[in-house]
Amino acid sequence: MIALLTRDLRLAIRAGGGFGLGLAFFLILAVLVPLGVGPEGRVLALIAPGILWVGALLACLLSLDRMFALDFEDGSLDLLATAPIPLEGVVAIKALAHWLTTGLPLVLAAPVLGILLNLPGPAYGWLVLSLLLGTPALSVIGAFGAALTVGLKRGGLLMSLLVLPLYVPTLVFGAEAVSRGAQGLPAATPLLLLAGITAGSAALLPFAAAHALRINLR
Amino acid sequence: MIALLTRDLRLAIRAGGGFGLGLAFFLILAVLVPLGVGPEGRVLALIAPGILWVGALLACLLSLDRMFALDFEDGSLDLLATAPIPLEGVVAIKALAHWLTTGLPLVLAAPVLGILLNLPGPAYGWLVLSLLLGTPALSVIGAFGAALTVGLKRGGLLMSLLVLPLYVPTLVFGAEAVSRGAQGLPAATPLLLLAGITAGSAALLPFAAAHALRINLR
Amino acid sequence: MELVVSDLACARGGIPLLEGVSLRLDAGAALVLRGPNGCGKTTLLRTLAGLQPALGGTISCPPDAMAYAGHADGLKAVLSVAENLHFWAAIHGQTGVPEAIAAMNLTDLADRQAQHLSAGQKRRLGLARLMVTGRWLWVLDEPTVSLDAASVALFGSVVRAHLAGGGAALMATHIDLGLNEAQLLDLTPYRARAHAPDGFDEAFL
Amino acid sequence: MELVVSDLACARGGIPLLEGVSLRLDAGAALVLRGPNGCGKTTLLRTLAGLQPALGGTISCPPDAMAYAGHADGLKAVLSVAENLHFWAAIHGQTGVPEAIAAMNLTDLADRQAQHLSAGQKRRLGLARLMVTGRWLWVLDEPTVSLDAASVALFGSVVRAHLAGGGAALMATHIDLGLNEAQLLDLTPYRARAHAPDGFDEAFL
Amino acid sequence: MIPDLGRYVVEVTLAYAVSLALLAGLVGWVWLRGQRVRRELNAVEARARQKK
Amino acid sequence: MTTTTRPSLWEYANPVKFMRLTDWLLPLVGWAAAALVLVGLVWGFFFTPDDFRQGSTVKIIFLHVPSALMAINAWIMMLAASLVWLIRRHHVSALAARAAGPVGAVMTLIALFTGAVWGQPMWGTWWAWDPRLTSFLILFLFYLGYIALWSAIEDPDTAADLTAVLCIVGSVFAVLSRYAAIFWNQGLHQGASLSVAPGTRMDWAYKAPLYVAMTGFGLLFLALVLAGTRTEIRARRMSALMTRERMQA
Ligand code: HEM
Ligand SMILES: Nc1ncnc2c1ncn2[C@@H]1O[C@H](COP(=O)(O)OP(=O)(O)OP(=O)(O)O)[C@@H](O)[C@H]1O
Ligand SMILES: Nc1ncnc2c1ncn2[C@@H]1O[C@H](COP(=O)(O)OP(=O)(O)OP(=O)(O)O)[C@@H](O)[C@H]1O
Ligand SMILES: [Mg+2]
Ligand SMILES: [Mg+2]
Repeated sequence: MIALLTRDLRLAIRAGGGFGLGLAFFLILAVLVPLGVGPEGRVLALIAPGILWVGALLACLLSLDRMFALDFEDGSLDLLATAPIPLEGVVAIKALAHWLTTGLPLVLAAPVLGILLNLPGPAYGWLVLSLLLGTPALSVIGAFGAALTVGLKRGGLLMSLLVLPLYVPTLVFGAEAVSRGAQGLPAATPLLLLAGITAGSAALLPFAAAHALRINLR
Repeated sequence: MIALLTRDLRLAIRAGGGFGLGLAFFLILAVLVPLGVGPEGRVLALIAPGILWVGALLACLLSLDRMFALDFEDGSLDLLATAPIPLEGVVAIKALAHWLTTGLPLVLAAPVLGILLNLPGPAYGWLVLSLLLGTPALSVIGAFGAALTVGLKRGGLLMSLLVLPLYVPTLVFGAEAVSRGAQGLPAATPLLLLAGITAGSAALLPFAAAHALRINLR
Repeated sequence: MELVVSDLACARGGIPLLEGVSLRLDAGAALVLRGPNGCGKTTLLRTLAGLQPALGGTISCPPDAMAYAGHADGLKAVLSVAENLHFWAAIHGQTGVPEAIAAMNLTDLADRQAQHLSAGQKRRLGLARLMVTGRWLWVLDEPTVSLDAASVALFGSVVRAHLAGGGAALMATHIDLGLNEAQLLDLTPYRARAHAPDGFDEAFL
Repeated sequence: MELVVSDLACARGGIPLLEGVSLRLDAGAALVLRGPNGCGKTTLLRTLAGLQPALGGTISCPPDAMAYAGHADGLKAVLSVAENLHFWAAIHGQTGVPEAIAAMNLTDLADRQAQHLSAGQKRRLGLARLMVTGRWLWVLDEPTVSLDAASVALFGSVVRAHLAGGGAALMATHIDLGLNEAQLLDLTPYRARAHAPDGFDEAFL
Repeated sequence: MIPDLGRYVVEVTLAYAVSLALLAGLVGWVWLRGQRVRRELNAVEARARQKK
Repeated sequence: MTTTTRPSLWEYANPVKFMRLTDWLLPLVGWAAAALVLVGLVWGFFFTPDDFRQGSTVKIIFLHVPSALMAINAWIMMLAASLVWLIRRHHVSALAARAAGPVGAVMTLIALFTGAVWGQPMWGTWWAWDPRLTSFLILFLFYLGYIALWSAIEDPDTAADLTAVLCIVGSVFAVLSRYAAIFWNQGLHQGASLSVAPGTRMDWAYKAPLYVAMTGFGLLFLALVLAGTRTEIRARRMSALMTRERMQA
């Protein structure tokens, strides 16, 4: 298991492995939205919490599209399925590796991008906290979506389609927590719900994902 | 050449081929943004032109990531490079096929999504017109980015990083045209500039892309 | 330690391919499957390895006994030869990577990334992986594709050593592996016959 | 109509592999390249096909004369056998798809999607593609991988017909193709030697 | 010695501190990488000369 | 045959000549750069008066303007080197372009950061979507993409070719983006006040240290690029030697 984690992290760090690219996408989105919406600080401050959360979500989404696909294509997944570790464990480890290489950097970068989007001062703490609680759920849910679409050529976009609806609760509670924080309102309730989603999906979805993988392999 | 176009279109329409998925992504973004930003109609109307353009741009981006990668992996690209058609033509045709399967559906769907985002009435015509003029540039620029990263494992996100800065002028002029239209201001200048970018990149970038492909094949 | 398959039927894409396949493999034995292209060798091996369900019949085999090597080698292009093997060894809780590297004549290439190997070198690495699984039964699908004569001989000696150590091997191939002691099983007679669909329920499944 | 290669040197990943390769192939002739794994057969064929630049030497060949078939078959998984062939025929401005399908014994599979073919059937389809390129010189990298004995014989007869029609074939392989009339060229003697690094500039490139 | 920076102490010192840190980081990175590559090259060259 | 060789600039595209030249040039440039940067910044930080409007924040200019200029210059240099590589295939120029990438990126980062810190007291915000700031941010993204592409490709010549193509296409789009940004928003940022046009707005008390710092940053950039190019040349020689070593084995 540890071997799998270190391998995935190593693959991510090697040339072309994708480490930091989710981050780059997040950055680029934060640049594009003002370019599209216009430079007015007031408008940007209003939409900043929502856009930052949508950006984090999309960055996760894009980087997970090949979580299993690469292993499927080169046959590793067949071999992992016959290896003496449970497929549920494989899924959980892969989701963890994905979070470490994508979610965590997003959490750390978010405050900087908040500046670009003119996020109001009190919201920064809530932003980091909500992302920290919410991004693991994005990785786990994404692992489930990736497992569902693993055998398909160009499964990436189909996966987006399947996963995005599943991301909705996370997005709503996360963005709500930040925007309440930005207005100085109490934000504990959405944060608690967010933590609940993360705990629940981390506990249950690996089983569903492993089942989907087994079906896709045969 | 026609054969290549029909093949690419046919591949796109077959199961898992990606036709309509760019569209689906566009739709989902238009749904997610109000969820993240909040339901206020006034705010949404303000940001609608920008968000719609950013959405179209991302939908293009996501669907082009494997424009050449699939052909590279299964060896078709080697064979196309030795076939009696110029590689520049291959690039142009592939960009055209990409536009027909992604850009054109986006143009047609945009007005519907405008309703979701509360886009002001006078802006609809400008939205369709600007997307019609601008999305071909997105496909061609994307073809260049895809050609640069074709040999790389998980090139998708690196490609996003390379391509998005190139998309900036298109986005700015496109969104500007729509928001000027929405406010009843004259929008001819940005539209002309948009058309200029499209014409320029369609004329020049296939050569750069074909050059990059040749380098990547060796 | 034995594999006993009785009256196995297997299908691919919903279409029955083979039926009535029975075979038995004891420690120290090797069995080579033969049959024309498309007769179902790959399908049979994947079924035995548990990667797809059987249509009927039984497979009895101790758990975690099989190491499967299919058409794809399961190598990571950006990891080196040694790193690839170390990973699979760790997954299976084994050691012995240097021995595997030496046995498949990969010593000079140990630090080369897998993407920079030639077709035959990749295949040798894929076979070296078997040696770090510690598994008793090797299930191999066309193992010597792309190998030159010397490497085929090397592979033969590795398989022989595995058999001598109490292992077993089940291989599908079209070319001679140089393993004269192996039994042969031609799959042609087991081709599934089309059953007349009798009744809706039958024809529906 | 002839391929003349003189004093060719080629490299992969910046490392010189072969040097001083000279060969000549006239219409009606076949040449089989041999050599151990990793000696540079694939690299040489790719260089000849114009997919990578040569390090030195000359290749003279009429333009658009070569049809290359490498380790990958260039098939689209979701297109049927016939559709795949029609596409390549159209790209090369040729007809003759039904003949190619019949020649490689794919008639029963013509409407099957390529992803539902077995390894050997895929390979047969990849070889059928050559027949719709209308090219004079076939450059083949391990063409008979995964083929059963009957298909190898079929392939032999197709190549023979191509030669009889004034074509030529250049093939790399490790196994016997059953083409007794083909010349053999062993690449082992042409392995590039290391030049002593003399001076900075030399060693730099 | 430290000049009176008035209301903007934080801004000005922050700007100088971070910029100098970035510059130092860049110079250090270039320098260290140069040293490392030089050392490795020397080792490889020594080996090559030995063989000759 | 004896040819009277007119010394030409291209000769330094030969790695041996380049190394020999930079053997003595690099320390010179390096120390000069260190001295000038130090003098310029110390002068600027300690010995300039406060501006009547901007107060002490005016001192940031001695970091901001030189780094901004170098950020642009680095890109122009990369563009020129990429063209030279594509046209004349001199390896040194490709490697120089590679070496300039990280330097330019850090310079851009410094300009962005000092600008942001300056913006807080002056405009009341860390960041505004002013055209100049916007185009600088886009420039930073270009740098990141350029560096990422270099490091993602294994084969050095392939990487040189592809990054050169990217640099050229990227430059065209960088200019376009600049116009787009100006069109999009008219901006708060200072105009070019160092222009020789009549009515120069800046006092010599600021100008003198600014010029010193600018020269210092220019030399620093040169020194870093030279050092980086030397390292890249060595790295390539090393990989060539290791190749030979492997072939002999
Ligand atoms: C965060 C972002 C900023 C960026 C990327 C940026 C970028 C630049 C660039 C590229 C230049 C050189 C251009 C030229 O000389 O024509 C420049 C010059 C300058 N900037 Fe900024 N700037 C930023 C923020 C600021 C702020 C907040 C101020 C002050 C309020 C400021 C004041 C100046 C001044 C005074 C110059 C010198 C103009 C001249 O004399 O040419 N900048 N900046
Ligand atoms: N990037 C690289 N760096 C170093 N060596 C490489 C690189 N890529 C390939 N090689 C080596 O080049 C050699 C030639 O490979 P090539 O694929 O041409 O061999 P081949 O004769 O076709 O072998 P096979 O019979 O196994 O297919 C191999 O030894 C391989 O390890
Ligand atoms: N989805 C599908 N629908 C219908 N037939 C299929 C499907 N997938 C595979 N087949 C057929 O199943 C058969 C068995 O394929 P399999 O890969 O097991 O053959 P094989 O014996 O391994 O052949 P080879 O020697 O060529 O590797 C083939 O004839 C193939 O055409
Ligand atoms: Mg098979
Ligand atoms: Mg080969």
